[in-house]
Amino acid sequence: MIETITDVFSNFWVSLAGKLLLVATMVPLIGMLLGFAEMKLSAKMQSRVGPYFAGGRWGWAQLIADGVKFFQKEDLVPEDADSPVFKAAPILVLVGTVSLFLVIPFGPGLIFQDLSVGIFYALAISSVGTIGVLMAGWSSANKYSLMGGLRAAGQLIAYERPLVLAVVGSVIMAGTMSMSGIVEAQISVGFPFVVVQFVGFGIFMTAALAELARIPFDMPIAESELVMGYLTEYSGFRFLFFFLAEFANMFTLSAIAATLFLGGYWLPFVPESSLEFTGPLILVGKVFLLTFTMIWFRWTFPRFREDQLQTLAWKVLIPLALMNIAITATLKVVL
Amino acid sequence: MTSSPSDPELAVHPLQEFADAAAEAVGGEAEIQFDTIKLRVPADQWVNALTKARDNLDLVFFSWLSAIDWANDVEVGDTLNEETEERIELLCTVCDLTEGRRITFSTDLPNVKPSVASIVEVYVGANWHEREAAEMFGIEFEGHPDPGPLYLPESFLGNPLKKSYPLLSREVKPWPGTVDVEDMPEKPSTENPEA
Amino acid sequence: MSAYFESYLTVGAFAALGAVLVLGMLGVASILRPNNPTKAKRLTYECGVDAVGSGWSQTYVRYYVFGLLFVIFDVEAVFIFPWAIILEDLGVFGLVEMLVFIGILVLGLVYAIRKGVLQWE
Amino acid sequence: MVTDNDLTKHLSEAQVSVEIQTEDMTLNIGPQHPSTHGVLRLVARVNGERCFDVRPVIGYMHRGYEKLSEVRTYLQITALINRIDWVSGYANEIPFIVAAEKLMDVEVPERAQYIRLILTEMARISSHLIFMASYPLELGAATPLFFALRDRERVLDLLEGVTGGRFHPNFNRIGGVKPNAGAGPTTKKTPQDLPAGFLADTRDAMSVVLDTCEEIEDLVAGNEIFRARTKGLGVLPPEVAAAFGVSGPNLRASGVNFDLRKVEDYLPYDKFDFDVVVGENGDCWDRWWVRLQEIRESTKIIQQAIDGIPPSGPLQAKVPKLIKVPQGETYVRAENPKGEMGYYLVSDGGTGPYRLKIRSASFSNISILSWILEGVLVPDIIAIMGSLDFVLGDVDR
Repeated sequence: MIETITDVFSNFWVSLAGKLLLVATMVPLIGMLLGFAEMKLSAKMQSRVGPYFAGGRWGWAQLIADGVKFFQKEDLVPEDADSPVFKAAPILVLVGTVSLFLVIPFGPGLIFQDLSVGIFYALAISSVGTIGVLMAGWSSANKYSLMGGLRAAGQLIAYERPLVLAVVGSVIMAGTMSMSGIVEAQISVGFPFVVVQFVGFGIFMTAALAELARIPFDMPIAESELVMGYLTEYSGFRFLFFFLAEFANMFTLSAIAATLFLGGYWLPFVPESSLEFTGPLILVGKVFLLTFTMIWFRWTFPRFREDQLQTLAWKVLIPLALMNIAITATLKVVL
Repeated sequence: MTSSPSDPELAVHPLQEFADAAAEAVGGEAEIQFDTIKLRVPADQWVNALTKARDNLDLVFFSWLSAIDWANDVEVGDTLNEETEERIELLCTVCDLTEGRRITFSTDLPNVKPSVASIVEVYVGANWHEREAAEMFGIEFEGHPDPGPLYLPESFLGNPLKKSYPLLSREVKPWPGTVDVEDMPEKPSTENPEA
Repeated sequence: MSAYFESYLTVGAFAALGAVLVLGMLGVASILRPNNPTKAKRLTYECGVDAVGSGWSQTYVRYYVFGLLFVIFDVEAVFIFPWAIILEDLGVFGLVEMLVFIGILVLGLVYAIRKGVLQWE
Repeated sequence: MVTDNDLTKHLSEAQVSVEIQTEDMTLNIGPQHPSTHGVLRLVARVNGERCFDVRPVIGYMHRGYEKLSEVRTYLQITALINRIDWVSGYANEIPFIVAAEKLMDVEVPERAQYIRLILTEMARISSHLIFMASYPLELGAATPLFFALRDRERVLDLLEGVTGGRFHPNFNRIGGVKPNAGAGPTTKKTPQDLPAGFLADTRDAMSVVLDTCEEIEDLVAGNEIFRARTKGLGVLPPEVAAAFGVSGPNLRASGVNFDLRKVEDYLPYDKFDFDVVVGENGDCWDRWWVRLQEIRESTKIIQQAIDGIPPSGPLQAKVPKLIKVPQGETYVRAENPKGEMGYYLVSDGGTGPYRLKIRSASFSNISILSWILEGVLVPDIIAIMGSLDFVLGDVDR
């Protein structure tokens, strides 16, 4: 019986279908879970109760109810908008999100596709969403949207370098760009890379926050300035996709950070043989820790100004990241 | 600054001194009513007087500028008790920022086509106040850098704060608020709306 | 089918899934939702007043100089990654080479900062 | 040698700072915008993120109170003027009532004066707490909102307990305070006293407010981003502020030590010991900081007032049944939370004023917008505008 299942799944097409089905359930599920976590956590931080009635207890069904509500919302496209681009923008955003799941190792061998250039792929794909945002902003024919879209593009320019350069330290230490290879390297050295790559980790998390456009870097949306930025003209389900993507991206970027710096699915003192089962739980635990930090930041900090982000990125983060690379490389060669 | 109104002797004294000094420095005649110094100046001395107030009397803080329409024939509200000379009285209060001394400058403008030089050059804050006075009283402020209505839409006719301007809602429903209790729906209406 | 081809087919399939997810959910929603666009609904939002001029307005992208620098640094990343993987094999030679490379980049960055390019004008 | 050097420097610089010619974009911020505090509209000409010309458009909320006052009795007008600056409705009543009392030569009993003073300071605290709530929100921080509003609620509850209204108390009468309910042609009117336990509750509430101030200071003032967004931004020099008629905390933030509570006598402030908080640079940070400190000063005043209030005594001076104010003119101004609020009251001896000029603080405070917003970035428009703390009802009247 078990052999038949393995046989069936060794067929490429069947396993691909299984993977797609898994991801298609994971993305909305993660979006809902993190959305709910954000609601409840922000409520706790602000001495509120948060969602309470939906579902009878703790308001657990709040986001399901919200989703059903969005299903019934009219899908409006502004008259002046560039309709095809306007409609395509959420697709591009979600494509970027879904593709990112591909290279996250949930356990030994538990990875959708172990690309040899895994981390490179992840960094490249993570900026696809920004193109979607720029499209959304530009095509809305709305001044706020336009400014929001351009801010998103400007933000990409600011955080993309630090994000990429922060990763190099881990790649040097692991000697591979494969995501599961990086985890294995951490298992073999016996400590998570963050112990030596704390600078890289800090830069990566800062840049990831900027990539997610969350406070303190939510300038592309900036309700108090740009009303809703590039989302101003979106309604109904298209609007929801941007949020789904935001929460799913929170998960994937946290997972990448956890993989690169925190040892991924591995935890010291957990027997390696059990990682097949405990690995996903360990990873999700680390991801939750990181997403909690992101949510915590969001409800604590005010927003940066666009030029302050550029200054921060170019004058602080990039030099720091370059220094980190030089020191890591030197240590690697000398030791 | 002053004590309670029950002992006017004490209250008036330092004010009177300041009012006299101001009248001397600026020109015009000072009058004190209920702790408020009013300094009447001729309309052609309006800008000059305020410039002197700012430079010589140190009244640097611009508080407000507005007008009163003195009219015997009143559309809304009570009429005056006694006949008065019909005119627009332009008022402007300026203060200092140390002891809280303030003077309300006053000048009389003709009732029809009132016009006076703008004081925006002297107190830049007068800009909006003059625009308000212009649209509410029909006063023309010569040399105002940015004329045009402030509150009212461009197409608005009339000067609402003039006493001759009727309160339109009052025309429809007279004051004091006669309460129109509409008939209960069950009760047949006494008059046929179709008729 | 080679493993190489398979792995990139998976990439393609995941990308397609993103599109299918959006289109599929929109398809389901289109059955449930009303569709009644009116002129007023389709107006562009500009804080409750009629939009001044056209929404297709030009704007000055103030960070275009950053954009140029960005391209330069992006190319550099392409060089750094392969080097990072085989650093151990390259040894001291590779290290010195790359330190020189990074040094030149830092010099460029310092020059740009001194020049005042990295100011959001 | 020197010229050569200069020339090359000049040329290379010219290359860097080449301006790309683009059309200006006219951006409407408001009237329906999340951070214009109502229906203010700014017509901004922007180029990229830089805005170089801002024209405020007001009047979306003009209700013509000055005209309406001419056909109302004095009692009815207090109901109107509550709605001028609705964030501190109670404080609006005081200068008007005092102006009428001045013309009638009525002396208000001491206990009534103390009640007025306590409630006015509570209105100030609630107004400043709203600012503490909304200003970080405009910069993107949502959480201080809840902290500040939570304790504003306590203050409003107390205010409601005395006056029956949270926003529009309509509590003051000429010569004293509101009569108890139930008074009519047959029953004698008795003024409404403070509810039992009010003073003790207020004392508790004040210590809670002080704790909140600490909390807000920790959460907001300690934040590097908040400092970076507000320090040195929107600097308002004192001369400019005075010429524009900018008053209240905005004026004091610019370094002017001027508080109408110290120089006018509309309420017995001279019996209390409190400091006038003065800023240094007149930037957004100072305007925020001055307001935070003013909350603390207000709690000081209230605590002293609780100690000093006469335990009992008359609450209403003798006034005629039908209020007619003798002929005369006066201007009474008060230090409202937003700044100088004044009424120029012209009476001709009737039951209502012949003319009532309402000098509201926010009107003058935001007339400075086109001056102060010239050449700033779009995000800073919001940061500067928010720091001026205006209410549209106070602007449009």
